[in-house]
Amino acid sequence: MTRYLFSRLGSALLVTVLASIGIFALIRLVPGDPVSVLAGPDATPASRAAIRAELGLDRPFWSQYVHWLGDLVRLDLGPSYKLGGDVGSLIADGALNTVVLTLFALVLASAGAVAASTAAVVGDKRWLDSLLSALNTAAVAVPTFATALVLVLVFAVRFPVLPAGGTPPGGFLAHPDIAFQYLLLPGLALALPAWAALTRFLTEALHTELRQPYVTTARALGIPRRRIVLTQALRNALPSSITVLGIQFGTLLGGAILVEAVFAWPGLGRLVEQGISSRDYPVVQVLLLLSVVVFVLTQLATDVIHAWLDPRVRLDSRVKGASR
Amino acid sequence: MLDLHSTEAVLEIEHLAISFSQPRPAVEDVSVTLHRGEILALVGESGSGKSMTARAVLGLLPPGAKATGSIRYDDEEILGLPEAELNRIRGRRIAMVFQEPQTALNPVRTIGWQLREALRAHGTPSRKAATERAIELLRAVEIPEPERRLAAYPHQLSGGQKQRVVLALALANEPEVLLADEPTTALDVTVQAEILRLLDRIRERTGTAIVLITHNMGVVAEIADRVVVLQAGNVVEEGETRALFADPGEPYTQTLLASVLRLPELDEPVVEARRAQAASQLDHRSVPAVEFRGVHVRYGSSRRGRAFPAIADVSLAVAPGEVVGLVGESGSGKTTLGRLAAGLVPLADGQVLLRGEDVLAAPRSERRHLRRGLAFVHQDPEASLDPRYAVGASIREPLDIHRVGTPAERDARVAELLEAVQLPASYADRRPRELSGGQRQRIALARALALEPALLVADEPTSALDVSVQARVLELFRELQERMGFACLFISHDLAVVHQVADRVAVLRAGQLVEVGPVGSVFSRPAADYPRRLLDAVPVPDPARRGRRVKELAS
Amino acid sequence: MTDIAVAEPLVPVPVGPVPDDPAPVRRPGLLHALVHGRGLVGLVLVGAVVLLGVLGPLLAPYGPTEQVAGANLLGPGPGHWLGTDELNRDIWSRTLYGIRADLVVVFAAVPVGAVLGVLLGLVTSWWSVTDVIAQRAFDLLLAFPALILGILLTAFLGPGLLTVGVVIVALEIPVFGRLVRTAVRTVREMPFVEASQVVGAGPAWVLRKHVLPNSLEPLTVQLAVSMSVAVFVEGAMSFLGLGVRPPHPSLGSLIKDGVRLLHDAPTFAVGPLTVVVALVLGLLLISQSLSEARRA
Amino acid sequence: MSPAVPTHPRRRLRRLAAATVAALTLVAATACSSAVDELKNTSGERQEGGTLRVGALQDIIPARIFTNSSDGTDLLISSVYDSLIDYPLDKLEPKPSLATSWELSQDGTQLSLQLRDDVKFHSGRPFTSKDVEFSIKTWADPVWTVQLQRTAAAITGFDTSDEHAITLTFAHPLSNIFDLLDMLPIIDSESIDQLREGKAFVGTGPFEFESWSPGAKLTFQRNDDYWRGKPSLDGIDVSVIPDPQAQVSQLRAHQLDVILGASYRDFETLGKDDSFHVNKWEGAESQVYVGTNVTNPALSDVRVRQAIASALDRTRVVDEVLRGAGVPISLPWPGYSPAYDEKANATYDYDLDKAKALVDEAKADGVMIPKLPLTYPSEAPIYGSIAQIVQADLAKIGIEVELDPQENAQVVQQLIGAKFPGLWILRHAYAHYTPSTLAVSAYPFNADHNASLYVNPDYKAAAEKVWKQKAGEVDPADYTALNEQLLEGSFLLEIAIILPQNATSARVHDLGETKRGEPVLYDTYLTK
Repeated sequence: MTRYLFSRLGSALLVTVLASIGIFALIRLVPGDPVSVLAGPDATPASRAAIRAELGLDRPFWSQYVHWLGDLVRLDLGPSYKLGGDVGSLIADGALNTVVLTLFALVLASAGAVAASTAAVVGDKRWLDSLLSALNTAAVAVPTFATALVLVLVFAVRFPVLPAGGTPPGGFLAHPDIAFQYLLLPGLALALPAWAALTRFLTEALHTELRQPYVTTARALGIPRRRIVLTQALRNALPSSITVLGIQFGTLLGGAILVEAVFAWPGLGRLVEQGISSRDYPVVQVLLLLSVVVFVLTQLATDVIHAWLDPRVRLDSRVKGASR
Repeated sequence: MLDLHSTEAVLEIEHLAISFSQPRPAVEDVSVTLHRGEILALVGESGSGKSMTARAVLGLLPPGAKATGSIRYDDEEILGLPEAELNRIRGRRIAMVFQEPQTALNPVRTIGWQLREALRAHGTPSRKAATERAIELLRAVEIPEPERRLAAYPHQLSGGQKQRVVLALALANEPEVLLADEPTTALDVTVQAEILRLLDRIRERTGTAIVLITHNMGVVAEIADRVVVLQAGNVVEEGETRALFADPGEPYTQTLLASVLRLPELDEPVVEARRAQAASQLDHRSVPAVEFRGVHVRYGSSRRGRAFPAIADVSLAVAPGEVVGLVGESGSGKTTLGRLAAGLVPLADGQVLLRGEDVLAAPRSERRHLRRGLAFVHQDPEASLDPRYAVGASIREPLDIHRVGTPAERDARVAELLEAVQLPASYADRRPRELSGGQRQRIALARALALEPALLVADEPTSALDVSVQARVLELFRELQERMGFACLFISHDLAVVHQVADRVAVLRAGQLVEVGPVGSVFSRPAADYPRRLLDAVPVPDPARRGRRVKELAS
Repeated sequence: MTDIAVAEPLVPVPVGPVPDDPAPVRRPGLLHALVHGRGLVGLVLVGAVVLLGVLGPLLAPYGPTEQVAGANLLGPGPGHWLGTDELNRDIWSRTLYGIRADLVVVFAAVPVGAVLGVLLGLVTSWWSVTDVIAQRAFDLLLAFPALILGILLTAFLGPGLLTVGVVIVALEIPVFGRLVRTAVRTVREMPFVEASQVVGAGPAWVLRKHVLPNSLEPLTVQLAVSMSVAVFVEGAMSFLGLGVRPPHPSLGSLIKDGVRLLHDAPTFAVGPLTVVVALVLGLLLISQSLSEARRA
Repeated sequence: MSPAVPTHPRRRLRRLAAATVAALTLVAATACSSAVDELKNTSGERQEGGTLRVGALQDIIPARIFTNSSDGTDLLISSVYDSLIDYPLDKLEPKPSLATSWELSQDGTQLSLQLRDDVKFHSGRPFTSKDVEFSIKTWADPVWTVQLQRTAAAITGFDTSDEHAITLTFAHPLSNIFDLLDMLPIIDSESIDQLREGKAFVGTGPFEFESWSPGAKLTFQRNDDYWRGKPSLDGIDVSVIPDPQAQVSQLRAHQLDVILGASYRDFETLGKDDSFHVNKWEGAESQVYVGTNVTNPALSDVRVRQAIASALDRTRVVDEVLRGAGVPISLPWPGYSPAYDEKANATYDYDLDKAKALVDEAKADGVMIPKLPLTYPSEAPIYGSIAQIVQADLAKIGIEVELDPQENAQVVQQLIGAKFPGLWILRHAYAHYTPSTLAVSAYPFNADHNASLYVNPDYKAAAEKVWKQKAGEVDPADYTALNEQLLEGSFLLEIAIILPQNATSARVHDLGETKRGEPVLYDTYLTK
């Protein structure tokens, strides 16, 4: 297992480093000069030169890159050109909001998916299947921003029972109940497509598992269907579902851009949009790198969880590791 | 031993019929009575409805299946009971064991968990009591160190041990009837023999009545008290084992028994009938069709030093026109050796010579030319043909690759080849999925012979086929081999098959060559111990010899 | 063996009884799935939308950018079935033309991405070195959520339908590349591939004759899924103002405009949204029925 | 088997499910403190204190804090800082603020100001003349990219011998000196470094800066020692909400009291709803215009430019895009500006016949008019709408236009580099101040080098002339001359004056606005 972990970690690191060079170069190729944006229409050449020097944009590419790497390693990301504040805290604040929202949606989606698919499989009723399938398809077929807007219109504007957007005023921990209400609508809008995908996959996986010989064995032993689904089939369907969950996590992060826009949720999605349109290199670079790191880590995590959940992988490699 | 079972019926199946949406019913009319403490064999080829009959007893038919008739357990009607009622009977009164121990156990749960789960299903013993009972059960199915095995996962056990665990599960709640669906088919012969003995002992100890579903007449002869022969969903013949084998009444039973390949008696005089004559004609001095010189094959990455040897230092030559059988149990490396000849696995050490030339040392263009003399027939008739192409195109493929002749000539050759494997030329337009297993294997053979190879590597070409089909395919193979004179590496786990087709046999064990020699002498008077044990374990399709063999095995 | 009693014809058999067991039934093809049940519903939905798009110029009472004097943000009515927008344009006409824009994206960009991805996947996955490189590159592309990629590319190319197309192509290449790689990995282990390799077939032969045909079915399913995703990507990019250039309509830009005016003209967004849902739903149903047929 | 055994797995599962349901119910029950059950009806009774919740479109940018670059910045400047003088909204007459009185020397090159002596910074330090000098010098520093940097830099002498008076000396007469003093916030010299990092904003204004989380939130609290008397509000919470739609939703959901950045149509709709007030601030205007690159072969012919000017349906833009919150114009000046000329302002009223005739005339003279690109920032919907109207209008006179939406960053870069290929649409400001501020500071107008690449010695002379005169005593004839030059050159085609707007819920009262376009919350109070 450790060997497996290390080899996965190595390739993850390689991808990240290559990505960092790519991103750094790419950002500098984007047309539009950050200095012009910063200095504004009425700036004199002198003030523009001053800004250029202040930002270190007068140095050669590799020197800038190495500097940036150094800053990254020290976690000192310097000030943002345009958005203001320290890039680190800017991203940390945004990341907190996005992560809370995404994780909330992920929990909603996966809990909902497990509930819905086990209910469908255990119940084994035609009407339940049709209902879920219809819900499912609807959740996938309606664009996220449309769902989000409808939710706002219904639950915040027409019947104002939930906030129309924004983050809870006192932070997430001060009043968990208030925070929950703030999270509910954006979380729901974000979770729906992921829920649909997960439910579809899990239902399918459970049906596949139920066709496996070990299920026949269990049934022949007189173990009730519901118990087989809950204690055996679900457990077997989990590893592959974790992989799908990992993919959905990436999709959620992408969808968060839209949901954050609709719900005025000050997260990373907004930062990306603003950062790129205002040519805020320091912010965008780190954000892009962050999205690569998140992707790589998610893949790593799903691989590791997958391996850990499957005793065939887990124990096999441990034995091999021990024999060395 | 026979006094163990009475004539009291414990399970009665009457006029059972099972139908799907397909035109032909899976089971048409089956009536079987099982007596307490007896071992009843349900025998038939694929599609005979033997498995469906057993599944119907426990209400485990696939969705969409409709069963009519009557199944009575202890004079209680159990066909069509609701799921909850059935669950009281399943495992507690009637238990079932399945063919594939590899997949019959939940891969992500420990053995102990699965045993406890089986116990919980009928009453809720405490965890401690369940654990104790689980150990007891593992001991009963003769698994060593049962306490330690509780924490093991299925993949940590060997195939035989898995089947023992499956048996333990079935026996957990002391059922009166055990339905065993091909319980030994997926196992090596030596393991099969052990499991059969275990079944017999369980019956003796607990008085459980056993329904043994099998296609293997040897297994039937080995332990069954009575036999029911099924064909296409109907009972053909029924009778006491000895009587049935001695005097089969129905033509189908006769055919079935006749198709069974028999091995010579051990230590009998060597009868080198047809084989001997054929072998004498072989020219062993000419350049061998294929020769292995001290070959090694390793699996796993050798770079990281984790490789384990699949083949270790094997030297073997196949003369032109000679059929060499490769036998051994799973993991012996017989398939690897065949794939090595076909160039499908990398060689770690040694030399492989095709017609005297070192394949790997040869230049690229030469290698391609050498390849032309090679062909490969795979075990699995399902996967051995590309499902996207008509079989004619599959047969043509080797000709297309080497651009042999004009397209019209190639088509003519395809027709010729189809004729050679005794299929109508019109079959060229069919898709593989429209053919039966035996027909597909014929097509695979036709494709392999398209370029008139000097060497054919046949990897278990008949192991997925029914006995009667197997017999016909083997006969065809023999015929073609004699006519076309190609050399062949014939890989099989079935000693009788090898005995039937091969001139010489090479016995492999754990990647090493144990014994090589003419078929007749090796199978009658093996020099090494291992082939002898292997031959010993093969069930003999003759109940008359049962007593002697049981004595032998016990010693 | 001579004692086998089963008679088997040794001469070519006439049509009818053949050796061995009964011939299995023919599996209904993928096409069959498309004209029955769910697949049919999907096909009808997509077909209807495509028809509307193709016939758009005939059906539209106004031009897509025609500003009708005085018709500012009218509700649905006899003159304007879906009303007019804030620039006095007929929404029904714009929706019809908007469908055309989406159809171009969906039926041009996705196939282009698919073909590129398939070719890349096929060529690279045979050798382990190129495979690793290609997979890492695909990983990298996939690492960026679709919209981030969209925003980034827009920074280079400026907003426009072409940019949306490029984004979709960039998104689809790794998706199809990976799919094909899986197919290559699976198919090349198949016995029928081994059989042809043994007689001397090279990588090109195997990829062309076996891998590609055998991965067509999963590719078709993915194509339908990708097309529905493409509709979303167009919508989302237009929603963020990165889509088609005004004044030309696309479904996404129409929804965006409608959403902006949701309070004043709640019916504005309904038309384009219905079309998007119908299109996506149709494509999803098609992909579902195809993948079910594949599994059957 | 033994009934005493408690851990039946199914029961355990049920118990788990029950616990989950219970937990969820608990959450729902404690949620009686709903996030939205704010007062939905107002009793009209004045509430003491209270925190005002404001929605802003853009966040502050500390390094660009003096550039009027965002509504968040505007709110911060007007709440935390004071200026020396204030213009009322409708006039260009300086009124006392931190300066109580002032005197301009005869030649217009020296200004003496008397300062209040009872003013303290939020840090507790008393305000003195040194702070005035520091503030002006800060503005003159190019690093801060202040738009009136040239004007600030033209102040060369500072006499700060009296703590409560200051005399400024100019390099030449500055007709727009009071514009500068109106815009310039008096900042604390001690905390300038923290200001740059966004950690502290210390001024003398009615509210003290409390906290800032970038991209999300700004909070202020009441300055109890404010020299005008303490404000009625306890504090201000500013939420940064870049989506106008979301701002409106939150205002409607009673999560916000004031929104600064809704769309024109939303303001119009909100205005019709009694639960909300919509304010249109005359006196803090900006102008939307069509710019032309006069070096483009088609646009180099002034007749084509004038034809475009006549073809612009300004009334439609004001009615349909700005929803009435604007005024159609040919010249930038609002009605109260000294340069305003009603007749000249109507020069380019919508006249398609005239426009068509001009185009035909130019074409007859061999001017080729290919498809012209029309660049505009893609982010704000107003530009897109106006661009599409312009496109439709120009099509009617035979000029084809290709819309070219670009990111704001690239548009600004082209504006600075004068790189627009053909036409563009943007806004400019400063016409509501002293006319010279516009003529010498605003980039599109700068007579030396402007985005249109329009070079004309007469225009340059007219612009310089109005700048280098004594404040308040510019000869009106010179303004007429400037107007003539602007109309004749027609390099920048005005469309409309835009009035800034904001909306409040009905419980917000007495919201003000500075001429700089900043909301004034000093007098604001809430009702219950």
